Amino acid sequence: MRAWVTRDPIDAGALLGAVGAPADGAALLFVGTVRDHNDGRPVVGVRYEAYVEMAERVLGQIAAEAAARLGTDRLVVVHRIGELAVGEASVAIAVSSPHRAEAFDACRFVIEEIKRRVPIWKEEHYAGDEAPRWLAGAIPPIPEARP
Amino acid sequence: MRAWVTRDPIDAGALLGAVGAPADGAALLFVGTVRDHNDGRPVVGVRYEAYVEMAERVLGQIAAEAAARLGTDRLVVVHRIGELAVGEASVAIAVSSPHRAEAFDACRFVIEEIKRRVPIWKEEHYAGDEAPRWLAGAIPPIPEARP
Amino acid sequence: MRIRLLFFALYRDLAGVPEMELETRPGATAATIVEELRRAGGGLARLPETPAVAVNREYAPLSTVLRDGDELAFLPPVAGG
Amino acid sequence: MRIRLLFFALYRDLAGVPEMELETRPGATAATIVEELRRAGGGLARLPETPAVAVNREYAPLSTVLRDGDELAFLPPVAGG
Repeated sequence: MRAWVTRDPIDAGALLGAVGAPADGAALLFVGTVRDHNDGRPVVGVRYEAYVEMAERVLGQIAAEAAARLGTDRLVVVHRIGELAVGEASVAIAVSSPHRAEAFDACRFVIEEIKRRVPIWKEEHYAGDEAPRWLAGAIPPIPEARP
Repeated sequence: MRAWVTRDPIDAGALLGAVGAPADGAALLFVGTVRDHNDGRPVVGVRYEAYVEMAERVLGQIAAEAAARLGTDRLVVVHRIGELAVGEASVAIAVSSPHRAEAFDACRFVIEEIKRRVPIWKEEHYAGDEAPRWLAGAIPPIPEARP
Repeated sequence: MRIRLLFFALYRDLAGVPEMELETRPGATAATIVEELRRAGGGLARLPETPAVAVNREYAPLSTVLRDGDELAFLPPVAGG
Repeated sequence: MRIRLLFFALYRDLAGVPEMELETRPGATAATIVEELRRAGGGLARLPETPAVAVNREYAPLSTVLRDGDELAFLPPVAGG
Protein backbone atom coordinates (compact mmCIF):
# COMPACT_ATOMS: atom_id res chain seq x y z
CA MET A 1 0.00 0.00 0.00
CA ARG A 2 1.36 3.40 -0.93
CA ALA A 3 -0.19 6.87 -1.27
CA TRP A 4 1.69 9.96 -2.36
CA VAL A 5 1.67 13.35 -4.10
CA THR A 6 4.07 14.15 -6.92
CA ARG A 7 5.07 17.02 -9.20
CA ASP A 8 6.29 14.56 -11.87
CA PRO A 9 4.27 12.99 -14.69
CA ILE A 10 2.47 9.82 -13.60
CA ASP A 11 3.49 6.52 -15.20
CA ALA A 12 0.10 4.82 -14.90
CA GLY A 13 1.19 1.55 -16.47
CA ALA A 14 3.96 1.17 -13.89
CA LEU A 15 1.38 1.47 -11.13
CA LEU A 16 -0.27 -1.75 -12.27
CA GLY A 17 3.06 -3.49 -11.72
CA ALA A 18 3.00 -2.37 -8.09
CA VAL A 19 -0.10 -4.46 -7.36
CA GLY A 20 -1.02 -8.05 -8.18
CA ALA A 21 -0.26 -11.34 -6.46
CA PRO A 22 -0.73 -15.04 -7.23
CA ALA A 23 -3.85 -15.01 -5.05
CA ASP A 24 -5.45 -12.22 -7.08
CA GLY A 25 -7.88 -12.67 -9.95
CA ALA A 26 -8.61 -9.00 -10.63
CA ALA A 27 -6.55 -5.84 -11.06
CA LEU A 28 -8.00 -2.43 -11.78
CA LEU A 29 -6.28 0.80 -12.79
CA PHE A 30 -8.11 4.13 -12.78
CA VAL A 31 -6.54 7.18 -14.40
CA GLY A 32 -8.02 10.66 -14.10
CA THR A 33 -6.93 12.97 -16.92
CA VAL A 34 -7.23 16.68 -17.71
CA ARG A 35 -10.19 17.30 -20.05
CA ASP A 36 -10.21 19.90 -22.81
CA HIS A 37 -13.51 21.33 -21.59
CA ASN A 38 -15.56 21.82 -18.44
CA ASP A 39 -19.10 23.12 -18.09
CA GLY A 40 -19.14 23.67 -21.84
CA ARG A 41 -16.08 25.94 -21.70
CA PRO A 42 -12.77 25.05 -23.47
CA VAL A 43 -9.91 24.36 -21.03
CA VAL A 44 -6.26 24.66 -22.10
CA GLY A 45 -4.66 23.37 -18.91
CA VAL A 46 -4.98 23.21 -15.15
CA ARG A 47 -2.88 23.81 -12.08
CA TYR A 48 -3.28 21.68 -8.98
CA GLU A 49 -2.20 23.03 -5.61
CA ALA A 50 -2.01 20.92 -2.45
CA TYR A 51 -1.41 21.20 1.26
CA VAL A 52 1.12 18.47 0.52
CA GLU A 53 1.88 17.14 4.03
CA MET A 54 -1.82 16.91 4.90
CA ALA A 55 -2.82 15.65 1.43
CA GLU A 56 -0.43 12.71 1.74
CA ARG A 57 -1.76 11.98 5.23
CA VAL A 58 -5.41 12.01 4.06
CA LEU A 59 -4.54 9.98 0.94
CA GLY A 60 -2.93 7.43 3.25
CA GLN A 61 -6.06 7.28 5.41
CA ILE A 62 -8.23 6.77 2.32
CA ALA A 63 -5.86 4.03 1.09
CA ALA A 64 -6.09 2.24 4.45
CA GLU A 65 -9.90 2.42 4.46
CA ALA A 66 -9.98 1.18 0.85
CA ALA A 67 -7.61 -1.70 1.66
CA ALA A 68 -10.04 -2.84 4.35
CA ARG A 69 -12.82 -2.95 1.72
CA LEU A 70 -10.48 -4.60 -0.79
CA GLY A 71 -9.36 -7.32 1.56
CA THR A 72 -5.72 -6.88 0.47
CA ASP A 73 -3.05 -4.18 0.92
CA ARG A 74 -2.34 -4.22 -2.82
CA LEU A 75 -3.38 -0.66 -3.53
CA VAL A 76 -1.37 2.34 -4.71
CA VAL A 77 -2.58 5.87 -5.33
CA VAL A 78 -0.76 8.95 -6.58
CA HIS A 79 -1.98 12.51 -7.19
CA ARG A 80 -0.01 14.90 -9.32
CA ILE A 81 0.18 18.64 -8.60
CA GLY A 82 1.53 21.66 -10.48
CA GLU A 83 0.82 22.62 -14.09
CA LEU A 84 -0.84 19.91 -16.22
CA ALA A 85 -1.70 19.97 -19.92
CA VAL A 86 -4.88 18.52 -21.45
CA GLY A 87 -4.66 14.72 -21.58
CA GLU A 88 -2.14 14.40 -18.74
CA ALA A 89 -2.93 12.19 -15.76
CA SER A 90 -3.76 14.02 -12.55
CA VAL A 91 -4.49 10.94 -10.46
CA ALA A 92 -3.98 7.18 -10.77
CA ILE A 93 -5.20 4.33 -8.57
CA ALA A 94 -4.22 0.68 -8.95
CA VAL A 95 -5.70 -2.15 -6.86
CA SER A 96 -5.75 -5.93 -7.00
CA SER A 97 -7.69 -8.56 -5.10
CA PRO A 98 -8.88 -12.14 -5.36
CA HIS A 99 -12.29 -11.05 -6.70
CA ARG A 100 -13.39 -8.28 -9.04
CA ALA A 101 -16.28 -6.90 -6.98
CA GLU A 102 -13.91 -5.77 -4.23
CA ALA A 103 -11.46 -4.32 -6.75
CA PHE A 104 -14.15 -2.18 -8.41
CA ASP A 105 -15.56 -1.12 -5.05
CA ALA A 106 -12.21 -0.13 -3.53
CA CYS A 107 -10.98 1.70 -6.63
CA ARG A 108 -14.20 3.70 -6.90
CA PHE A 109 -14.09 4.45 -3.16
CA VAL A 110 -10.59 5.94 -3.47
CA ILE A 111 -11.45 8.36 -6.28
CA GLU A 112 -14.72 9.46 -4.63
CA GLU A 113 -12.98 10.07 -1.29
CA ILE A 114 -10.13 11.98 -2.96
CA LYS A 115 -12.67 14.39 -4.42
CA ARG A 116 -14.45 14.66 -1.08
CA ARG A 117 -11.63 15.25 1.36
CA VAL A 118 -8.04 15.48 0.10
CA PRO A 119 -6.76 19.09 0.46
CA ILE A 120 -6.00 19.66 -3.22
CA TRP A 121 -7.37 22.50 -5.35
CA LYS A 122 -7.69 22.92 -9.10
CA GLU A 123 -7.31 26.11 -11.09
CA GLU A 124 -8.55 25.96 -14.68
CA HIS A 125 -6.80 27.89 -17.44
CA TYR A 126 -8.72 29.13 -20.49
CA ALA A 127 -7.75 30.33 -23.96
CA GLY A 128 -7.17 34.01 -24.71
CA ASP A 129 -7.46 36.71 -22.06
CA GLU A 130 -9.87 34.89 -19.78
CA ALA A 131 -8.60 34.78 -16.18
CA PRO A 132 -7.83 31.41 -14.56
CA ARG A 133 -10.48 30.27 -12.10
CA TRP A 134 -10.42 28.09 -8.98
CA LEU A 135 -12.89 25.26 -9.37
CA ALA A 136 -15.84 25.11 -7.02
CA GLY A 137 -15.04 22.16 -4.80
CA ALA A 138 -16.48 19.95 -2.08
CA ILE A 139 -16.72 20.96 1.56
CA PRO A 140 -14.67 18.32 3.38
CA PRO A 141 -16.25 16.47 6.32
CA ILE A 142 -15.15 18.08 9.59
CA PRO A 143 -15.09 15.97 12.76
CA GLU A 144 -17.39 16.91 15.63
CA ALA A 145 -15.95 18.92 18.50
CA ARG A 146 -14.68 16.66 21.28
CA PRO A 147 -16.74 17.27 24.45
CA MET B 1 -13.80 0.11 -30.32
CA ARG B 2 -12.22 -3.32 -30.75
CA ALA B 3 -12.98 -6.78 -29.36
CA TRP B 4 -10.94 -9.88 -30.05
CA VAL B 5 -9.65 -13.26 -28.89
CA THR B 6 -5.94 -14.07 -28.85
CA ARG B 7 -3.56 -16.92 -28.10
CA ASP B 8 -0.75 -14.46 -27.27
CA PRO B 9 0.06 -12.89 -23.88
CA ILE B 10 -1.96 -9.72 -23.25
CA ASP B 11 -0.05 -6.42 -22.98
CA ALA B 12 -2.51 -4.72 -20.63
CA GLY B 13 -0.60 -1.43 -20.42
CA ALA B 14 -0.72 -1.06 -24.21
CA LEU B 15 -4.52 -1.36 -24.08
CA LEU B 16 -4.72 1.85 -22.08
CA GLY B 17 -2.94 3.58 -24.95
CA ALA B 18 -5.72 2.46 -27.29
CA VAL B 19 -8.32 4.55 -25.43
CA GLY B 20 -8.28 8.14 -24.18
CA ALA B 21 -9.09 11.43 -25.90
CA PRO B 22 -8.82 15.14 -25.05
CA ALA B 23 -12.51 15.12 -24.13
CA ASP B 24 -12.02 12.33 -21.59
CA GLY B 25 -11.46 12.77 -17.86
CA ALA B 26 -11.43 9.10 -16.87
CA ALA B 27 -9.78 5.94 -18.14
CA LEU B 28 -10.18 2.52 -16.58
CA LEU B 29 -8.29 -0.70 -17.20
CA PHE B 30 -9.51 -4.04 -15.84
CA VAL B 31 -7.25 -7.10 -15.94
CA GLY B 32 -8.46 -10.57 -15.03
CA THR B 33 -5.63 -12.89 -13.99
CA VAL B 34 -5.23 -16.59 -13.24
CA ARG B 35 -5.42 -17.19 -9.48
CA ASP B 36 -3.34 -19.78 -7.65
CA HIS B 37 -6.43 -21.19 -5.95
CA ASN B 38 -10.14 -21.70 -6.48
CA ASP B 39 -12.74 -23.02 -4.05
CA GLY B 40 -9.92 -23.54 -1.55
CA ARG B 41 -8.00 -25.80 -3.95
CA PRO B 42 -4.51 -24.92 -5.28
CA VAL B 43 -4.48 -24.26 -9.03
CA VAL B 44 -1.28 -24.54 -11.08
CA GLY B 45 -2.65 -23.25 -14.38
CA VAL B 46 -5.69 -23.10 -16.62
CA ARG B 47 -6.63 -23.70 -20.21
CA TYR B 48 -9.23 -21.57 -21.95
CA GLU B 49 -11.06 -22.93 -24.96
CA ALA B 50 -13.31 -20.84 -27.19
CA TYR B 51 -15.71 -21.12 -30.08
CA VAL B 52 -13.50 -18.40 -31.52
CA GLU B 53 -15.63 -17.08 -34.39
CA MET B 54 -18.70 -16.85 -32.17
CA ALA B 55 -16.76 -15.56 -29.14
CA GLU B 56 -15.43 -12.62 -31.15
CA ARG B 57 -18.90 -11.91 -32.45
CA VAL B 58 -20.44 -11.92 -28.94
CA LEU B 59 -17.52 -9.88 -27.53
CA GLY B 60 -18.18 -7.34 -30.27
CA GLN B 61 -21.87 -7.21 -29.35
CA ILE B 62 -20.97 -6.67 -25.68
CA ALA B 63 -18.48 -3.93 -26.64
CA ALA B 64 -21.15 -2.14 -28.68
CA GLU B 65 -23.65 -2.32 -25.82
CA ALA B 66 -21.00 -1.06 -23.38
CA ALA B 67 -20.04 1.80 -25.71
CA ALA B 68 -23.67 2.95 -25.65
CA ARG B 69 -23.52 3.06 -21.83
CA LEU B 70 -20.09 4.71 -21.94
CA GLY B 71 -21.12 7.45 -24.33
CA THR B 72 -17.90 6.99 -26.35
CA ASP B 73 -16.50 4.30 -28.66
CA ARG B 74 -13.22 4.33 -26.72
CA LEU B 75 -13.36 0.75 -25.50
CA VAL B 76 -11.16 -2.26 -26.23
CA VAL B 77 -11.49 -5.77 -24.89
CA VAL B 78 -9.37 -8.86 -25.44
CA HIS B 79 -9.71 -12.42 -24.10
CA ARG B 80 -6.82 -14.82 -24.20
CA ILE B 81 -7.24 -18.55 -24.80
CA GLY B 82 -4.93 -21.55 -24.58
CA GLU B 83 -2.67 -22.51 -21.67
CA LEU B 84 -2.15 -19.80 -19.03
CA ALA B 85 0.08 -19.85 -15.95
CA VAL B 86 -0.86 -18.41 -12.57
CA GLY B 87 -0.61 -14.61 -12.65
CA GLU B 88 -1.09 -14.30 -16.40
CA ALA B 89 -3.87 -12.08 -17.77
CA SER B 90 -6.85 -13.91 -19.25
CA VAL B 91 -8.89 -10.84 -20.08
CA ALA B 92 -8.31 -7.08 -20.27
CA ILE B 93 -10.76 -4.24 -20.80
CA ALA B 94 -9.84 -0.58 -21.29
CA VAL B 95 -12.37 2.25 -21.55
CA SER B 96 -12.30 6.03 -21.41
CA SER B 97 -15.00 8.65 -21.20
CA PRO B 98 -15.57 12.26 -20.14
CA HIS B 99 -16.81 11.17 -16.70
CA ARG B 100 -15.78 8.41 -14.33
CA ALA B 101 -19.24 7.02 -13.50
CA GLU B 102 -19.76 5.90 -17.09
CA ALA B 103 -16.24 4.44 -17.26
CA PHE B 104 -16.76 2.29 -14.14
CA ASP B 105 -20.23 1.23 -15.29
CA ALA B 106 -19.17 0.25 -18.81
CA CYS B 107 -16.02 -1.59 -17.70
CA ARG B 108 -17.93 -3.59 -15.11
CA PHE B 109 -20.68 -4.33 -17.64
CA VAL B 110 -18.16 -5.83 -20.07
CA ILE B 111 -16.60 -8.25 -17.59
CA GLU B 112 -19.98 -9.35 -16.20
CA GLU B 113 -21.38 -9.96 -19.70
CA ILE B 114 -18.24 -11.87 -20.74
CA LYS B 115 -18.83 -14.26 -17.86
CA ARG B 116 -22.51 -14.52 -18.72
CA ARG B 117 -22.50 -15.13 -22.45
CA VAL B 118 -19.20 -15.38 -24.33
CA PRO B 119 -18.65 -19.00 -25.52
CA ILE B 120 -15.37 -19.57 -23.68
CA TRP B 121 -14.65 -22.39 -21.24
CA LYS B 122 -12.04 -22.81 -18.54
CA GLU B 123 -10.26 -26.00 -17.52
CA GLU B 124 -8.37 -25.84 -14.23
CA HIS B 125 -5.16 -27.77 -13.72
CA TYR B 126 -4.10 -29.02 -10.29
CA ALA B 127 -0.85 -30.20 -8.75
CA GLY B 128 0.11 -33.88 -8.71
CA ASP B 129 -2.09 -36.57 -10.25
CA GLU B 130 -5.38 -34.77 -9.89
CA ALA B 131 -7.25 -34.66 -13.20
CA PRO B 132 -8.00 -31.29 -14.82
CA ARG B 133 -11.59 -30.15 -14.46
CA TRP B 134 -13.91 -27.97 -16.56
CA LEU B 135 -15.22 -25.14 -14.44
CA ALA B 136 -18.95 -24.99 -13.77
CA GLY B 137 -20.08 -22.01 -15.81
CA ALA B 138 -23.08 -19.81 -16.52
CA ILE B 139 -25.99 -20.82 -18.74
CA PRO B 140 -26.02 -18.20 -21.48
CA PRO B 141 -29.26 -16.35 -22.23
CA ILE B 142 -31.01 -17.97 -25.19
CA PRO B 143 -33.36 -15.86 -27.33
CA GLU B 144 -37.02 -16.80 -27.50
CA ALA B 145 -38.22 -18.82 -30.46
CA ARG B 146 -39.42 -16.59 -33.28
CA PRO B 147 -43.15 -17.13 -33.86
CA MET C 1 -29.83 -32.33 -45.66
CA ARG C 2 -26.40 -32.05 -44.04
CA ILE C 3 -25.73 -30.31 -40.73
CA ARG C 4 -22.29 -29.59 -39.26
CA LEU C 5 -22.14 -30.26 -35.55
CA LEU C 6 -19.58 -28.62 -33.23
CA PHE C 7 -18.85 -29.73 -29.67
CA PHE C 8 -16.95 -27.67 -27.10
CA ALA C 9 -15.26 -28.29 -23.76
CA LEU C 10 -17.21 -30.84 -21.69
CA TYR C 11 -19.49 -31.68 -24.63
CA ARG C 12 -16.46 -32.31 -26.82
CA ASP C 13 -15.22 -34.73 -24.16
CA LEU C 14 -18.61 -36.51 -24.33
CA ALA C 15 -18.64 -36.59 -28.14
CA GLY C 16 -15.00 -37.67 -28.36
CA VAL C 17 -14.60 -35.41 -31.42
CA PRO C 18 -14.73 -31.63 -31.90
CA GLU C 19 -17.05 -31.84 -34.90
CA MET C 20 -19.04 -34.14 -37.16
CA GLU C 21 -21.31 -34.04 -40.19
CA LEU C 22 -24.87 -35.34 -39.78
CA GLU C 23 -27.38 -36.27 -42.48
CA THR C 24 -30.91 -35.54 -41.26
CA ARG C 25 -34.41 -35.05 -42.64
CA PRO C 26 -35.62 -31.63 -43.79
CA GLY C 27 -37.66 -29.87 -41.09
CA ALA C 28 -35.43 -31.17 -38.29
CA THR C 29 -34.97 -28.77 -35.37
CA ALA C 30 -31.99 -28.43 -33.02
CA ALA C 31 -34.10 -30.37 -30.50
CA THR C 32 -34.45 -33.21 -33.04
CA ILE C 33 -30.67 -33.46 -33.29
CA VAL C 34 -30.26 -33.43 -29.49
CA GLU C 35 -32.71 -36.35 -29.25
CA GLU C 36 -30.91 -38.30 -31.99
CA LEU C 37 -27.52 -37.79 -30.34
CA ARG C 38 -28.77 -38.79 -26.90
CA ARG C 39 -30.47 -41.92 -28.30
CA ALA C 40 -27.37 -42.93 -30.30
CA GLY C 41 -25.64 -43.81 -27.01
CA GLY C 42 -21.94 -43.45 -26.23
CA GLY C 43 -20.73 -40.38 -24.39
CA LEU C 44 -23.42 -38.18 -25.94
CA ALA C 45 -26.10 -40.12 -24.07
CA ARG C 46 -24.99 -37.83 -21.23
CA LEU C 47 -25.70 -34.65 -23.21
CA PRO C 48 -28.36 -32.69 -21.27
CA GLU C 49 -31.90 -32.76 -22.67
CA THR C 50 -31.80 -29.01 -23.22
CA PRO C 51 -28.21 -27.90 -23.85
CA ALA C 52 -27.48 -24.35 -25.00
CA VAL C 53 -26.90 -24.32 -28.74
CA ALA C 54 -25.85 -21.84 -31.38
CA VAL C 55 -26.97 -21.99 -34.99
CA ASN C 56 -24.51 -20.35 -37.36
CA ARG C 57 -22.64 -18.73 -34.45
CA GLU C 58 -25.65 -17.22 -32.73
CA TYR C 59 -27.47 -18.50 -29.64
CA ALA C 60 -30.73 -20.09 -30.80
CA PRO C 61 -33.70 -21.79 -29.18
CA LEU C 62 -33.86 -25.57 -29.56
CA SER C 63 -37.04 -25.12 -31.61
CA THR C 64 -35.00 -23.55 -34.44
CA VAL C 65 -35.65 -25.32 -37.72
CA LEU C 66 -32.36 -26.21 -39.38
CA ARG C 67 -31.43 -25.78 -43.02
CA ASP C 68 -28.97 -27.60 -45.22
CA GLY C 69 -25.40 -26.50 -44.40
CA ASP C 70 -26.20 -25.03 -40.97
CA GLU C 71 -23.54 -25.09 -38.25
CA LEU C 72 -25.05 -26.33 -34.98
CA ALA C 73 -22.80 -25.85 -31.93
CA PHE C 74 -23.32 -27.45 -28.51
CA LEU C 75 -22.25 -25.07 -25.75
CA PRO C 76 -21.72 -26.09 -22.13
CA PRO C 77 -22.29 -23.37 -19.50
CA VAL C 78 -19.71 -20.68 -20.31
CA ALA C 79 -16.81 -19.74 -18.05
CA GLY C 80 -14.77 -16.97 -19.66
CA GLY C 81 -13.31 -14.00 -17.83
CA MET D 1 1.17 32.41 22.15
CA ARG D 2 2.13 32.12 18.48
CA ILE D 3 0.08 30.36 15.79
CA ARG D 4 1.25 29.66 12.26
CA LEU D 5 -1.47 30.34 9.68
CA LEU D 6 -1.53 28.70 6.24
CA PHE D 7 -3.75 29.81 3.36
CA PHE D 8 -4.44 27.77 0.25
CA ALA D 9 -5.85 28.41 -3.23
CA LEU D 10 -8.70 30.96 -3.12
CA TYR D 11 -7.98 31.80 0.53
CA ARG D 12 -4.32 32.45 -0.31
CA ASP D 13 -5.51 34.85 -2.98
CA LEU D 14 -7.60 36.62 -0.32
CA ALA D 15 -4.75 36.69 2.22
CA GLY D 16 -2.21 37.77 -0.37
CA VAL D 17 0.36 35.50 1.32
CA PRO D 18 0.62 31.70 1.71
CA GLU D 19 1.37 31.91 5.46
CA MET D 20 1.79 34.22 8.42
CA GLU D 21 2.59 34.09 12.14
CA LEU D 22 -0.06 35.41 14.53
CA GLU D 23 0.32 36.35 18.20
CA THR D 24 -2.89 35.60 20.08
CA ARG D 25 -4.15 35.12 23.64
CA PRO D 26 -4.09 31.70 25.30
CA GLY D 27 -7.47 29.98 25.06
CA ALA D 28 -8.13 31.27 21.54
CA THR D 29 -10.01 28.87 19.27
CA ALA D 30 -9.84 28.53 15.50
CA ALA D 31 -13.11 30.47 15.43
CA THR D 32 -11.42 33.33 17.36
CA ILE D 33 -8.74 33.57 14.66
CA VAL D 34 -11.34 33.54 11.87
CA GLU D 35 -13.13 36.47 13.56
CA GLU D 36 -9.88 38.41 13.99
CA LEU D 37 -8.91 37.89 10.35
CA ARG D 38 -12.34 38.92 9.04
CA ARG D 39 -12.36 42.08 11.24
CA ALA D 40 -8.81 43.07 10.24
CA GLY D 41 -10.16 43.93 6.78
CA GLY D 42 -8.33 43.58 3.48
CA GLY D 43 -8.95 40.52 1.33
CA LEU D 44 -9.54 38.29 4.37
CA ALA D 45 -12.72 40.24 5.17
CA ARG D 46 -14.14 37.95 2.45
CA LEU D 47 -13.10 34.75 4.28
CA PRO D 48 -16.32 32.79 5.03
CA GLU D 49 -17.61 32.88 8.63
CA THR D 50 -17.11 29.13 8.92
CA PRO D 51 -14.29 28.02 6.63
CA ALA D 52 -12.96 24.47 6.80
CA VAL D 53 -9.75 24.41 8.83
CA ALA D 54 -7.07 21.92 9.76
CA VAL D 55 -5.10 22.07 12.99
CA ASN D 56 -1.69 20.43 12.66
CA ARG D 57 -2.66 18.81 9.33
CA GLU D 58 -5.94 17.31 10.50
CA TYR D 59 -9.46 18.58 9.85
CA ALA D 60 -10.72 20.19 13.06
CA PRO D 61 -13.89 21.90 14.25
CA LEU D 62 -13.70 25.71 14.62
CA SER D 63 -14.23 25.24 18.35
CA THR D 64 -10.76 23.65 18.66
CA VAL D 65 -8.71 25.43 21.33
CA LEU D 66 -5.29 26.30 19.93
CA ARG D 67 -1.93 25.85 21.60
CA ASP D 68 1.33 27.67 21.19
CA GLY D 69 3.07 26.57 17.98
CA ASP D 70 -0.04 25.12 16.33
CA GLU D 71 -0.36 25.16 12.54
CA LEU D 72 -3.82 26.41 11.52
CA ALA D 73 -4.65 25.94 7.84
CA PHE D 74 -7.56 27.54 5.99
CA LEU D 75 -8.94 25.18 3.36
CA PRO D 76 -11.34 26.19 0.58
CA PRO D 77 -13.70 23.50 -0.74
CA VAL D 78 -11.40 20.79 -2.15
CA ALA D 79 -11.20 19.85 -5.84
CA GLY D 80 -8.65 17.10 -6.31
CA GLY D 81 -9.07 14.11 -8.58
